[in-house]
Amino acid sequence: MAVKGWITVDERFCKGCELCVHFCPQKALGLAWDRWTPKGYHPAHLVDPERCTGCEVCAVVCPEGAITVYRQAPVRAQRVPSLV
Amino acid sequence: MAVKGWITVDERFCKGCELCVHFCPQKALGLAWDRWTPKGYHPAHLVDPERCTGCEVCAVVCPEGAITVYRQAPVRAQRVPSLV
Amino acid sequence: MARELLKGNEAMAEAAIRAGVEAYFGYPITPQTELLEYMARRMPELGRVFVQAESEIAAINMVYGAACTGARVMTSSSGPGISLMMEGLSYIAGTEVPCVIIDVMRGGPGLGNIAPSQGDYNQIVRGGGHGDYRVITLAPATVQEAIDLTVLAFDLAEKYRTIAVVLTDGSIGQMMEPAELPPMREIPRARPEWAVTGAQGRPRRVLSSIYLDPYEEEKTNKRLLERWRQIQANEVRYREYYLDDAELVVVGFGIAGRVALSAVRAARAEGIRVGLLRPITLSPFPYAAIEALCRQAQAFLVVEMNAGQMLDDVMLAVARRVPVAFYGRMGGVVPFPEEILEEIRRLARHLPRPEEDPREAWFQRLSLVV
Amino acid sequence: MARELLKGNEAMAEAAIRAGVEAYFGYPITPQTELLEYMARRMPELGRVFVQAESEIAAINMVYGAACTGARVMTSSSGPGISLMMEGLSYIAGTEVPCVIIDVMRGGPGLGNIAPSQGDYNQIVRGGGHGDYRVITLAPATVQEAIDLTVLAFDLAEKYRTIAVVLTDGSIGQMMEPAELPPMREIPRARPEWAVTGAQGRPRRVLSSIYLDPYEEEKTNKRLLERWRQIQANEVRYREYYLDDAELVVVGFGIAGRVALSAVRAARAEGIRVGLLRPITLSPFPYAAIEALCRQAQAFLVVEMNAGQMLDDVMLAVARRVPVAFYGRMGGVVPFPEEILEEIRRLARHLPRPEEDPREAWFQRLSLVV
Amino acid sequence: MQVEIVIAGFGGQGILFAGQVLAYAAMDAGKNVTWFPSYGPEMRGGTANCTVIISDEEIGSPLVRYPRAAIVMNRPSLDKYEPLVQPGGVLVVNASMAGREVERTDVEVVALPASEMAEALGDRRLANMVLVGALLARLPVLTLEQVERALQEHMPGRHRHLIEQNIQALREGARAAQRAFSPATLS
Amino acid sequence: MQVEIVIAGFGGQGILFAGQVLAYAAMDAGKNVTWFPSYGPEMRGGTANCTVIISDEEIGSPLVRYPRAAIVMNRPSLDKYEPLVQPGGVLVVNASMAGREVERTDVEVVALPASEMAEALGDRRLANMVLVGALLARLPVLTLEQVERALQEHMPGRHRHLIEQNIQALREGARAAQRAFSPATLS
Amino acid sequence: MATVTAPEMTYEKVYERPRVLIEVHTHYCPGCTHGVAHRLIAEVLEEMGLRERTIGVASVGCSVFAYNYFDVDFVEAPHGRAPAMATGIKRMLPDRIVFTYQGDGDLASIGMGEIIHTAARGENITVIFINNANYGMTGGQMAPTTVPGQRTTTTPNGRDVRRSGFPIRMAEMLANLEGSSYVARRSLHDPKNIRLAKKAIRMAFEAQVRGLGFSFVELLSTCPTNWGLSPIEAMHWVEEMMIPVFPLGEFKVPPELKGLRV
Amino acid sequence: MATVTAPEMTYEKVYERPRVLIEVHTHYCPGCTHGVAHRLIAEVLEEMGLRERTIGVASVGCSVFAYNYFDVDFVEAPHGRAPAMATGIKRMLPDRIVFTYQGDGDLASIGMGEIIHTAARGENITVIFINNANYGMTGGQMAPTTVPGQRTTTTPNGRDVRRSGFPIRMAEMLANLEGSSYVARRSLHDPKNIRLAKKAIRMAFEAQVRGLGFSFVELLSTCPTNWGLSPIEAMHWVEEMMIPVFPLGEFKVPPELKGLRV
Ligand SMILES: Cc1ncc(C[n+]2csc(CCOP(=O)(O)OP(=O)(O)O)c2C)c(N)n1
Ligand SMILES: Cc1ncc(C[n+]2csc(CCOP(=O)(O)OP(=O)(O)O)c2C)c(N)n1
Ligand code: SF4
Ligand code: SF4
Ligand code: SF4
Ligand code: SF4
Repeated sequence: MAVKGWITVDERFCKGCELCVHFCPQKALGLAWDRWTPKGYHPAHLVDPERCTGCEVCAVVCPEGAITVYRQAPVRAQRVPSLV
Repeated sequence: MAVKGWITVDERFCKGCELCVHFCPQKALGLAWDRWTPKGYHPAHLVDPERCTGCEVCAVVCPEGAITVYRQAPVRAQRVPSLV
Repeated sequence: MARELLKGNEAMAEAAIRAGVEAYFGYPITPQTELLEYMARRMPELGRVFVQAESEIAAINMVYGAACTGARVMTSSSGPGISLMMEGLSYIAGTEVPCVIIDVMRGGPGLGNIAPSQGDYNQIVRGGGHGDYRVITLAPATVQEAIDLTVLAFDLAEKYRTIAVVLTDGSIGQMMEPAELPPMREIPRARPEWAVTGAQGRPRRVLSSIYLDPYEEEKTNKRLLERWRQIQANEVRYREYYLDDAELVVVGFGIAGRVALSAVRAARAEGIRVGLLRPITLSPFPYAAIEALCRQAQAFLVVEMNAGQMLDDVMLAVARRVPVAFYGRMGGVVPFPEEILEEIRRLARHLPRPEEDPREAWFQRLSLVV
Repeated sequence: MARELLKGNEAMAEAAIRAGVEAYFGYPITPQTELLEYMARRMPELGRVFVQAESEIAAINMVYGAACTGARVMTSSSGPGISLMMEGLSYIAGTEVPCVIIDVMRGGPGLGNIAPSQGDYNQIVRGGGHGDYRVITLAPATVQEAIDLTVLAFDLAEKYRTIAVVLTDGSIGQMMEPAELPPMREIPRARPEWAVTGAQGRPRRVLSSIYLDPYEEEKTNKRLLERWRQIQANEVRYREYYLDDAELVVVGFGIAGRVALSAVRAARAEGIRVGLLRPITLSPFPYAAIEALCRQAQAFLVVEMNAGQMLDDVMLAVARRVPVAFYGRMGGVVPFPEEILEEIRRLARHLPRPEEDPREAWFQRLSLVV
Repeated sequence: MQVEIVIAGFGGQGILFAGQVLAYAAMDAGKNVTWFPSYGPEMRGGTANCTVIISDEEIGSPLVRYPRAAIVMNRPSLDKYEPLVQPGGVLVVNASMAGREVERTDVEVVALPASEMAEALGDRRLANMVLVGALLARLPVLTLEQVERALQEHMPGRHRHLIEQNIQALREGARAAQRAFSPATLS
Repeated sequence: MQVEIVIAGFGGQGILFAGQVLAYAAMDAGKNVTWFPSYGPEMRGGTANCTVIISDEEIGSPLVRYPRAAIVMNRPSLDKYEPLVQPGGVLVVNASMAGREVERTDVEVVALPASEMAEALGDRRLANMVLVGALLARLPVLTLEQVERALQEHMPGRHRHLIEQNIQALREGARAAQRAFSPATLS
Repeated sequence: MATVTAPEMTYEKVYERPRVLIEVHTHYCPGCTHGVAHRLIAEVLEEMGLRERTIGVASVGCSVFAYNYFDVDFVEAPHGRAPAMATGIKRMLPDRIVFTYQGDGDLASIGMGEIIHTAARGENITVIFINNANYGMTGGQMAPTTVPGQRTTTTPNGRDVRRSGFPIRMAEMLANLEGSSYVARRSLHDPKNIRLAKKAIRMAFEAQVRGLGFSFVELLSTCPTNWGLSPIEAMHWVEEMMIPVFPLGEFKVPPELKGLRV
Repeated sequence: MATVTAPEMTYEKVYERPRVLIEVHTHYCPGCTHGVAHRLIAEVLEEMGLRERTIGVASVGCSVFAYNYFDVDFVEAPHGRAPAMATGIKRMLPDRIVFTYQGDGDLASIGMGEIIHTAARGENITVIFINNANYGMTGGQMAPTTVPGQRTTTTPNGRDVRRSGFPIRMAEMLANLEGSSYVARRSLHDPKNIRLAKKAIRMAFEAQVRGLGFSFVELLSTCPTNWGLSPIEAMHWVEEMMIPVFPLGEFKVPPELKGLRV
């Protein structure tokens, strides 16, 4: 069974460009049409958490550095590697 | 026997740089140390007419376009081809 | 012709086309870009030359080359781009070939911003390039004037074999007003007798700005000077508003002069005897007209969107006969009529002494607001 | 230190080195080239930076970058090259970083020639670049002064975070005179608190000339203005010769002022009460000193190697209180003392009226000789 | 007589176009008019605004600090221009985006849910015309007919199919403005 | 007291160097001095000249129209400067290259076959020093010794081996100048 | 940001925004890959620990405000002159890391002289070159990189190579100069290529850290606004229209970096 | 000039100075091959019958006075800007023959931007580029073409490539641009090469006459004065020091000119 992932979108930065939505291999993301960011955009969010594998693709394509990616793992000291 | 040639040097232009003297395959040219051009240079001239074959090499290297080249031929209408 | 609602930048472009411009060479820069883009569309349609140059330096030198063929040519730019043209302008002036430059000023110095400004008056009027040369400088205050002065610029440039600059700013370039365009002119086929076109059946011609012998160069400088004297004698232009009985005279050019007009009207409504002189030719500058006003005026108020550049020319004309006050906004700030009205009121209440430095008083007041 | 026989260009280069210049970026142009070549030899010897840039535009922008690190930096050029630096100068002024430019003027406009000239006064003093900014301008008349003012230029540039220009010409650049060089200064290791050096253990720093909001840009313009007012208050410099009892006052800068000195001496020998005021700072200009002289002088004679550029500043100071006459040679011609003596004699014989235009009378006389 | 109108909102809300329509109508009506926009791609993403001045005499300044009327299409614009409208002037608000009530009582206020009204007409982007219609109902500087003709005359070719919609929006806005009568006008 | 000396001739005749030698000597003698050259590679091939002014007081113009003395080393320079030398001044001529007689009688004239004299000393290029020596014999603004010391002090390293030759040339010129006495001085 | 805890178990952070990127909303248009380029540079500076040693040189273009987004010292250069300013800075501070960030109008049009001579001098700086086939900031005019037939506001009928000339390939041109050390062209049009782009940026800074001379990374980037495309369409346009004209790859890798795993 | 008659028989003129060269003494130093380049251009214009149709653009350098020597219309451009001026002229007069004559400081240093963009635009002009490895007019400073180790007044200890950068090969660089049609580098250091140089110049003008676009001939040339060599030594210096750095040859020949016998 695929690794379980999770992402958060920082709505201060998101511009609703949908690149993450488009490139997400699991089609787990979408725009929140009911919400506006402070700058007046519909933010992206995890519409289908079950599907997210934490593959980082959304974060890789995000022009705004708005996405943080998490992945399932036994509890231990955090490491924060960077992209790629 | 080699073609007979002849050259004249226009002393209005000659700067006595000796390039023609140097490159003349027949070593037929030299500077006239006894003469000055209007601009104060010793002009080149044909020191040894017997040797000149009219090969045009001196005219080819002359930076001042000071040299006119003649070659032996039966008398007929003049053609003035240009260099090369 | 019918009035159309036209944007300043596009109006100047179309005016140049109707005046018979044969080639445009330019480079994008806000707030001038619409002029370039308009030319990119229209010139090829008309079978004329449009080239987007790799830089303003290339643009002005393409203009230089094209002008040497005797054609009507132009470029346009703003602050930073105009600064890059200074060497080319000096060469063109020294070669005595005509061309037209449209300078749509923005806030500076440096990269600054793209807001309307008049901070480049000295650069254009007093010569930003090296050597002794002057350029005709025309300052429109409306879209209609922008059209008319663009056409005039070509005619004067050719008449005097000089550079003519239409010196305007982002406000005129960007605003829309109803205006009338001139009819389309024929492009003259004949080339002037100095033009470089290939030495076919005539002695060769050389156009250059080099005079290695200082005495030859001095002759050239003198020839330029002679021409400039003719220009001063024939081409001074300005507009007067409510001056007949004016005791206070506001002097402002371009958009600042126009804002001042609103203030003058408001002041008149308050019963203040104030008028406006709006120079249209910044060079040649209307010294005589201002000098003449010294007899009737109790004081002058110079209004500019800079730290006081035209002010020096007014001071030269007034020569402290009467007091001169100054009001300037800088860095791309366009004054509101209310601000100028307040300055007029102050003058009406209290006249400074002629020997007072107008910049000093202005700076003190400025420090309160900025 | 002992006097040495020094060529102006090399003396200025060595003076800059002794003043602690850390980097020189430049491009060849006559009559300035010896300065570049001297730096090419000496700077590497001292482990300092010398770069022959690909153009004057690259040179001024290398200066801009290096200045942003808080280092003492300079470039030098002449007419055409200086014109190419106008955009860069405007950026540097807008970014408020210090640097020194040495401008060795030559005949213009355009390519012109390489003879001594003062045709670029307006370009430097009134600001050839776009936007509102002023630069400190120092005009040496001897090789010794060229040395001293080069050193001063660095000190003032840093004190006021501004551009300082040593405005001289081919004559000072090329002539040799005995002069004394200052001792070699230590290069300060500490960098100013605004310098961009890498954000190590401190908040990051940004140096830029962009202020998209006009009100922010206006604040910057005002800051520049405030600084300029301090400079005007503290840094005006000029030299007086025979002025105590002078009825006629000659005003000339640089080499022209020096030629005028010979003429003044000759006139004194003829019993004419004439003196000389030689501005050393062209900007800030010694307005007050000239204004003060109006009380004693019957007339002024302005002598320049151009068509009358500083003349406007003198006119602004005199404000037609007394007559002003002008004598100029153009295009690289250096006047002989005899010519100026003749002008002094004419003034001594007959005073023009204050309202007469000095350029007019000059041009008429000029037409006879040129 | 001179009237100054400011129109302000987000880029993309048709701010500049709305102003141009008024300017064309004024020109065709033989009046003097100026249209002054905020400009420059550098402005990208920010708010857009334009000032339209309609006058019988030659127009001086194309900008005024205190306009006679303002159409505000979003919150920042409301905050910026509410204090500036001349007393007795007209303030037209797109209630859909304003996010708050108007506070001033010394100006004529017309607040309409323009975005929703426009959506009902088939396109959110018609909100600008709805508000122009509303303005004209309270500030009779131009007639509806003049503006409608301006649309017909000057709408660029590629958008001619939108003319009808725009006219509908104008009328809808005017009608709504008649109904929604604000107390300020009574005083 | 101020003395102006012009030295002129072809490039390559050591015109500028001759002037510098005088300038160094004057400086070492504690006088004010200026050395003003024709300059610029653009001058290439043309004639070179320099003006040396030696004075007790601060020097004004580094250029004069009418010099007190002139050393002319070729025909064009003779033509140019003969008319300009002050009456009673000194005109030193390189007869080897002048190609004509001097016409003026109101100046002291010293005409020497300097090129030949120099050749005799081993190098045609010493003609400049021969003429400087001749000048000093007639215009005692500096002593021969002062100039000789200047040569020793300031001759650039790579040319030091030429010092002796130059001094010889100086003396030779001075000696010759004493002999060749021109009528003008009698008047 | 604290780790988010999903109801039943713990998740650990595997990626977050680099700290070198200042936490502000950028002025770039939605979907513009200028933002991606910024993020990649920030990640590289962070991974290499260069933040405190780095000085950036912003240029004139949409990236003129780049200095607002990187938490490093910055200057802003006149149009096209960033390499000259960078030269001035680097010569004064040889031990600092200096990079310029330039658009294609800035670098390939008005700045052609400066970029070539800076490369020829082998200045030890890094240049990040954003090739978006037009002038973005001024509203979409033709750039030297505009592809044949492409419509821009100054080539309304599509770029006609006979009148407006041919596109210029900067990476290839600079790779041919002896002064350049590392030269590559990458693209930002999909995750795979973005990863390769980051590698190239890393290599470029590695070259500078090792003092190998001028390093250059050209990045094919989108301009949805002026192309009149959605961000996603723009990504495809890069692949279909730009890559055929601007082939991707490493054109020059200094021996010292060969086989370096980044 | 009348034919000279030697005592016993008749000689016929086989070469004389081209009429396109005005009969004046040039300002060039003795033995400077600027003069050879002038003569070759004049011969080509004469042979092709282009004199009356040609407009020359002189540049800033020793050749600044070129306009004094050719009997054709001429203009004189600001330093480095000749290609821009030529563009302006050619666009106005497409049926005229326009050529620039530029030195290496002018074209390769300050004029780099203009030459590259003019070539990229494929402007139908001809550029004659005199590479003499230094700035002649101003007295022998380093040029972009100065060879490594070469002493100039601004590289007194020889060009140190680490500090002053590497030489730039213009012909190769321009040949890589799509806009260029004919590009060659030739040398003027001996009769054989001078003949080849003339062929190249001929080819370049043939390309322009046929409207094939930008044509470029780089000529290795001597500067005896600033090199401190005799004219003959200078010829050898070109062969020994320059040709190894600047290989000779035709780098680009348009198909239309392939096999053209000139
Ligand atoms: C000397 C000068 N010319 C022109 C401009 C106007 N200008 C600002 S940005 C820009 C184009 C930038 O385009 P590019 O470099 O491609 O960057 P992008 O905006 O596409 O990221 C221009 C021409 C300027 N600021 N300075
Ligand atoms: C803008 C500008 N900068 C500098 C100069 C000075 N200058 C005149 S000629 C020249 C160098 C020319 O050298 P090159 O192009 O190699 O031609 P060459 O003299 O060697 O034939 C320079 C720098 C100038 N005239 N204009
Ligand atoms: S890619 Fe980034 S900016 Fe775009 S929608 Fe996703 S989170 Fe928002
Ligand atoms: S090559 Fe020409 S210039 Fe040189 S010496 Fe021979 S004829 Fe004279
Ligand atoms: S205009 Fe283009 S390049 Fe500029 S920010 Fe917007 S999308 Fe990006
Ligand atoms: S300086 Fe050099 S290039 Fe110039 S003319 Fe003399 S030899 Fe020729």
